Amino acid sequence: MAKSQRHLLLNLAGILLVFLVLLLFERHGSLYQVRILNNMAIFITLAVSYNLVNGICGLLHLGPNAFITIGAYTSALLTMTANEKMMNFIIEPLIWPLSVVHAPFVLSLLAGGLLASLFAFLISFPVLRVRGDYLAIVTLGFGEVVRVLCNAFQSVTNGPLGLKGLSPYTNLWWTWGVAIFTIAVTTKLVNSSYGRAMKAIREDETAARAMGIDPFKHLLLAFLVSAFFSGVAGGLLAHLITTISPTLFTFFFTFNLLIIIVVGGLGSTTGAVLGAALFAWGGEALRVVESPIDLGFLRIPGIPGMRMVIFSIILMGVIIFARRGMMGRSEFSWDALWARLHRPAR
Amino acid sequence: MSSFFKLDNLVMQFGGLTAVNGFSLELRPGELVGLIGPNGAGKTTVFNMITGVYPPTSGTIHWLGQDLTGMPLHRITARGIARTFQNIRLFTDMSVLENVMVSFHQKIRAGFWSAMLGLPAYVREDQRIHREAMDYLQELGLAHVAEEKAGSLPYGRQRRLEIARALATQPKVLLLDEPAAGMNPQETMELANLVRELRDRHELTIFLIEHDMKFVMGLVERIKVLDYGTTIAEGTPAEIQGNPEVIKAYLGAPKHA
Amino acid sequence: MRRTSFIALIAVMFLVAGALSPAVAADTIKIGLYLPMTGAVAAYGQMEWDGIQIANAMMPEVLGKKIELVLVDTKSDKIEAANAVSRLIEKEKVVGILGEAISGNSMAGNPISEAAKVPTVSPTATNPLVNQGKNYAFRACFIDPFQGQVAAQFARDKLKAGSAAVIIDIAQDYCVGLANFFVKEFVKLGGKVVSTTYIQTGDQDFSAQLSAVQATKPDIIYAPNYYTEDALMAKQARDLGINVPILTGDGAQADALIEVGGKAVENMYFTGHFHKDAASTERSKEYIKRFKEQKGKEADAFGALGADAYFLLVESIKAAGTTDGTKVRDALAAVKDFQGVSGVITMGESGNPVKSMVINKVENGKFAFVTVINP
Amino acid sequence: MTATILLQQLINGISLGSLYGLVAIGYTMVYGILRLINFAHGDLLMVASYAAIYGVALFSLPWFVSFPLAIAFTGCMGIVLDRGAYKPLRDAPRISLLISAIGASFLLENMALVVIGGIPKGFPRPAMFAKVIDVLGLRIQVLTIYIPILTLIFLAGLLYIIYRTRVGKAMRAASVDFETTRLMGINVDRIIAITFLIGSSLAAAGGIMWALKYPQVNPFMGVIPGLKAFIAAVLGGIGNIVGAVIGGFLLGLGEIMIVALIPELSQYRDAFSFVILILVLLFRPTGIMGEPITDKT
Repeated sequence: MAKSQRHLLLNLAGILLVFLVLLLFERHGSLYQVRILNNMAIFITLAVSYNLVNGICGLLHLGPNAFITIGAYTSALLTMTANEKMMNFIIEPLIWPLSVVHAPFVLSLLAGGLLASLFAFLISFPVLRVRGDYLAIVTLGFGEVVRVLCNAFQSVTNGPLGLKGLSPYTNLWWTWGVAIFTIAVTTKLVNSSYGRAMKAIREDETAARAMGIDPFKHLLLAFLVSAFFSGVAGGLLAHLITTISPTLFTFFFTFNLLIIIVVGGLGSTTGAVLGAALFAWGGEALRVVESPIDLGFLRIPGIPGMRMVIFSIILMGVIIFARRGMMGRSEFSWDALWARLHRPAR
Repeated sequence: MSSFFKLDNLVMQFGGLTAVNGFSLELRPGELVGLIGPNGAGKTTVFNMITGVYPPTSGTIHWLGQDLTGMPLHRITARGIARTFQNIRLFTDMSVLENVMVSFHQKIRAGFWSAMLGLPAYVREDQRIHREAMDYLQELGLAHVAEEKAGSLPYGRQRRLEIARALATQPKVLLLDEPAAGMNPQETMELANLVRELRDRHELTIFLIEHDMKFVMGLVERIKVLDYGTTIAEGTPAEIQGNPEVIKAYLGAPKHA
Repeated sequence: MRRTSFIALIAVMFLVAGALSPAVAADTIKIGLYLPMTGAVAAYGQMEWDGIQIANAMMPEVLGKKIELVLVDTKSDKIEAANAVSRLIEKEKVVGILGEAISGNSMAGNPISEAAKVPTVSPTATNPLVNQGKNYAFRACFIDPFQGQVAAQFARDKLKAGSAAVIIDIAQDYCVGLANFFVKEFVKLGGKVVSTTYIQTGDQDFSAQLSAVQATKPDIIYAPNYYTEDALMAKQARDLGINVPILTGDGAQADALIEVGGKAVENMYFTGHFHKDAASTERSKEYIKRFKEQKGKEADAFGALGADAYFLLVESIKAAGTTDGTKVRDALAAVKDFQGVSGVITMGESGNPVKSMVINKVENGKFAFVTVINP
Repeated sequence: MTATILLQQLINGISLGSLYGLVAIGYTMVYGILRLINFAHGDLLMVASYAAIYGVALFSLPWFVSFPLAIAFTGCMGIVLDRGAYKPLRDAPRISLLISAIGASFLLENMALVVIGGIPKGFPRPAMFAKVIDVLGLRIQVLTIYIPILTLIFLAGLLYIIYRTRVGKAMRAASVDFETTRLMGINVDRIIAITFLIGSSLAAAGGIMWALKYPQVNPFMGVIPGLKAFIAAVLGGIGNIVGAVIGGFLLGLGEIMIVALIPELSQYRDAFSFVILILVLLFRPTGIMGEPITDKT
C-alpha cells in the first residue's frame, strides 16, 4: 500500500514537473519551440494509442490515419462558425445540419473521438475477422477509403480544398493535458485485467481463448479506445495547424506512427512516448544537415532533401542495431529508476 | 437423465483426409481417463474438436445437457472445460503470475469502466485474483518464480505452468495433452501424483493424452486407444495391456505373423 | 550493449550537428523559403527553387545588403510547413517569406506569418482560400476562379467549342477549383458539359475515363491537371484516337510535359502566364535567357512564378526602404504595373495579383504563343 | 456502351492487370520466404526505369541492350537491399523487418530525389512498342498485347524454376522452414539472395513495361504500383505466385471496368480496389489461393 501511494505521489510530482517546464516554455520559449512541443504531445497521444492496438494486442493495424482524419474533420466542422463555413465551401455548399451546428472546442474534440470510435466499431467486423498481414492490408485499405471519401464528398469535407481558418484553440495545456491523460488511461488499461487479456491474445491467441478470453471483444475494446484518442489527437492537430485537407492523412502518416512505436519499442508505452518525442524534435533538429555549414575554412552548401536521406539511414541503423527498439517491451517505473540511481557507478 | 459429458461419433475431415473417424466417449464425474495411440493417430484432433479449436465435421458434444458442438473455444472454456497444449503455448513474454491471472479474466465481475476508474470493487477483485493465482502457483510449486518471464522457465516448469493456468479457469473437466512429454522419470512420477492430487482436491474429471505408457497405466482408470483416427480398444489399463490390437498398432504388425 | 552505444552515437551526432551552427554572414537580409523539396509534390518545390535561384542571381542585393536565401523543406506536408514557417520567423529571423508551392501547405503557413506580421508571397498557391482574410499573404499566380473563367471564355470564343468533357484530378484542390469555375462559366456562355470524370494524382492509367469521354464525343477536353497526369493522359487519349483539342491550366505547362508527351501533346492549349515570344518585360527576357544558360532547359511556369514571388518581395522591400514587416506589406499591397517575369502585375484585392493571361499551345514540340487575354 | 468499347476496356484491364501481377510476383516471392512485406519492392520499378533511361540517354545504348542491363542492375540491387536492410534482421521480430523495408523505401525515393531530382523524365519508347494497330475498329497499342503475353511467359518460366529445378526445390523448402532447410545442407542465405534476384528482376521488367506504357519516370512512380501490387498479392493469397497473377488480373480488370461501366464513380476508383479486397477477404480470409499463414519460428 505504502509503495503504491509513494508511486502515486511520484507520478503526480512528475506531472507537475512537466507542467512547470511547459509554463516555462509558454512564458519564455519561442513560438517555434512551443510548436515543436505541441507536435510532440500530439504525436505522443497518437503513438501511445496506436501502440495499444499494435504493441499490446499485437495486431498489424495500418489504418490509424482513418481515425485521425475522422477526428480532425469532425472537430473542425464543429468549431467553425456558420460564416467561416460559408467562406470555405466555395464550390459546393456544406450540407444542412453541418452548416449550422457549432460546438465549443472541448465538445468538438469529444465528438471527434467518439465518431472515430464509432467508425472503428463499424469496420471492426471485417477487420477483426482476419489476422496478420491480411489485417494489415485491410486496415490500410480503410485508411485509403476514408481519404478517397474525403476527396469525393465535397459537400461535407470541401474535398481536396480542405478546411482552413480554424481557430487556433490548441495550446500546450490542451496537447499535453490530453497526452498525459492518454498515457494514464492506456497504462491503467494495460495493467488491468483487460490489458492482461489483450497481451495474452498477442502472445498466443489460441491459448488465450483456451483460457476463456474472447479475442473479438478485447481487440474491439482496444480498437475503440485507440480510435477515440486518435480522433481527439486529430482534432487537436486540426486546431494546431488551423487547416486540414485529405493530403495530410495519407498512409505515409501511418508509416510515421509505425516507425515511432517500433523505434520506441513495440508494446512499450514508454517507448511510444520516447519515440514520438524523438520524432517531433529530431525531425526539426535534422534540418541542420540541409543548411549550409561553415567550418571556418570550408563552407559546405546545403543540399535540399538530404534530411530525408539521413533520416532513412538513421532509421535503418536504429532498427538493425536495436531491433527491439529503444525500450524493448519494458516500461518506465520508479522502482527501476530507484534501482539504477542506487547502483554503484561502473 | 442427461449425461455428464458425452462425445458422440465425432468425425474430423481435413480436405480428403479423415483425421478422426467416429470417436465416442462418455465421461463420468471424477473419472481419470487416458487416450493413447501412435503418433498421428488423431489424439490432439479429438481435443481440438472438444474445445472448439475447429468444429467437428460431424458428431456431437454434449455437456451437462448442453450441446457444445461447434461452440467457439473461449465459450467452451467458460463452461468449465479447460485444456493444456501438447506444444506448450504459454504467454511467453508475460510473467508466470500474469499467465495464471489471465485465466481469471473470463469470470471478472468488475466492468471495464470500473477497472479504468480504479473503483474499489475492481481493486478488491484484482487483489483477490492476485491472491488466488498465487495459490495455484503454490500448489504447482511455481510460487518462487512468479515474477519471472514464462518463456524463461525450464521445460518441466513450463508444463506445470500450463496446468496451473488451465486450473485457474476453474474447470470441471481438464484435458491434458501429453503433460509428461519431455520429462525425466523422476518428474513423470511426481506429475502422476500431482494429477491425482489435483483431481481429488478440485473435484476434477480428467481426460489426458499421453505417450508414456508407464505414466498412463499407473494413473488412469480407463483408456481409449486410437489408431488412424479409429478407436481400436477401450478398457481398464490391464485390459489394454493385453490387447493384441493395441500391441500391433504400437509395434507394427509382427513380421512372422 | 551494442544497442546503447549505437543510440549514444546517434545522440552525439545530433549534438555535434547542433553545435555546428548554420553559417551566419553579417550584414545580410534574410529571406525565408518554405518549399516541398521532398515528398509527393517535390517536383514543384524543386522547379520553384530553380527559378528563385535565378532571380536571386539577377537581383542579389537590396538596401545595399546581400540577400541570403534560407530554404526549409516542408516534405510536402502541412505539419512540416507550419513548423518551417515558425522556424524561419523565430530561429532564422527572416524579413519575408516565399512559399509554399501548394495551397494546402500555404494555408498551414500563412496564419503563422500573419500573426508575426511577416509578409509572405506564394509563387503558386492558387486556391482563393489561401489569402482570404489575411493581410500579410500575397501571391504571384492567378487564382483558380479567374483562370477557370478565362479558360471557358477561350474555349467558347476562340475554339468555338459547344461541348466539353472535363477530367479532374480529384486529389488536387487546384484541379477541382479550376474545373469547377470553368464549368460554371462555360455553361453560362451557352456551352454544354457532356461528361465529368475523375482521376487521382499518381494514377497512370486513364484509359477507362478516356473511353467514357470518347463515347460522349465532346468538342474539347478540359483537363486542368498537373503536367505529370496531363502528359500521360494526352498520350493515352491520342492512342485511343481522341483528337479533339485538350485545354488545360498553368500547372501543366512544363518542359517535362513535352518530353513525356511527345507528339501526343501537340495542339494542347494552356491558360498560363508568359511566353518567351510574347515576353513583355525586360526582366522576363533576361530570366528566360539566364534560365536557359544555367539550367540547360526552357523556363517553366513554376520557376517563373517563383522568380516573380522573389522579385515582388524584394522590390517591395526596396520600395519600403526598410525590412519592417508592416511597411513591406504596404508596399506589396501597393504594387502597380510591376514588371515581372510572368507579365505585368498589379496587386489587387486580398493580395491576389491582376495580370493578363497568356494562352499558349504546343506546336512542333515547343510552346507557341496564341493570344493574350487581359483582365 | 457498345461492344467495341467494352472490348477495348477489357484489353486495357488485362494489360493493366498483368502489370500489377508481374510486380505482385516479386512481392509474394519475398513474402513466401521471409514473411516480409517488402515495401521497397515498388521502388525497384523506379530504379529499373531510371537505369534504363540512363542506359539509353547517357551511354546511348540501344534499348535491347539497355533494358536487359537495367533489369540485371535492378536484380543486383535487390540482392544489395537484402544484404543491407534485411539480412542483419533475419532473427529479429517481423515488425523490425517491416520498418527496415519502409526505411529502405524512403532511402531509395529520397536518394533519387536528391541525386536525380523530382522533376519527371520522359521514357524513351522504341517505335516497335509505340505502334498502334487497328483491329475490328479497336485501336490497340501493340504494347498492350505484349504485356500480358510477357507476363505469362515470365510466370511459366518462374513456375518451371520453382517446381522443376534444384534451386526451386530449395526455395520451396526455405519457405516452409529455415532451420530444417539449413540442416539439409542448403545455404539459406544464397536461396534468399536468389529469391531477391528473381523477384527484383521481375519488378524491373514490370517497371520497364510500366514506363513504356506510362512513359513518365519520377522518384515516386513506384509507390502506387507497389501498393496495388501488394493488394493484388494479398487478393490472390499472399505467398502464392499463381495467386499473385490472378489477383493482379482481377484488380486491373476491376479497376478499369468499374470506371468504364459507371464513369460517375471514377472518383472512387482507388477506394474500389480496397473495397474489392475487403470483400474478398470477408469471404476468404486468406485470399483466393491462399493457405492460412503459418508463423515461422
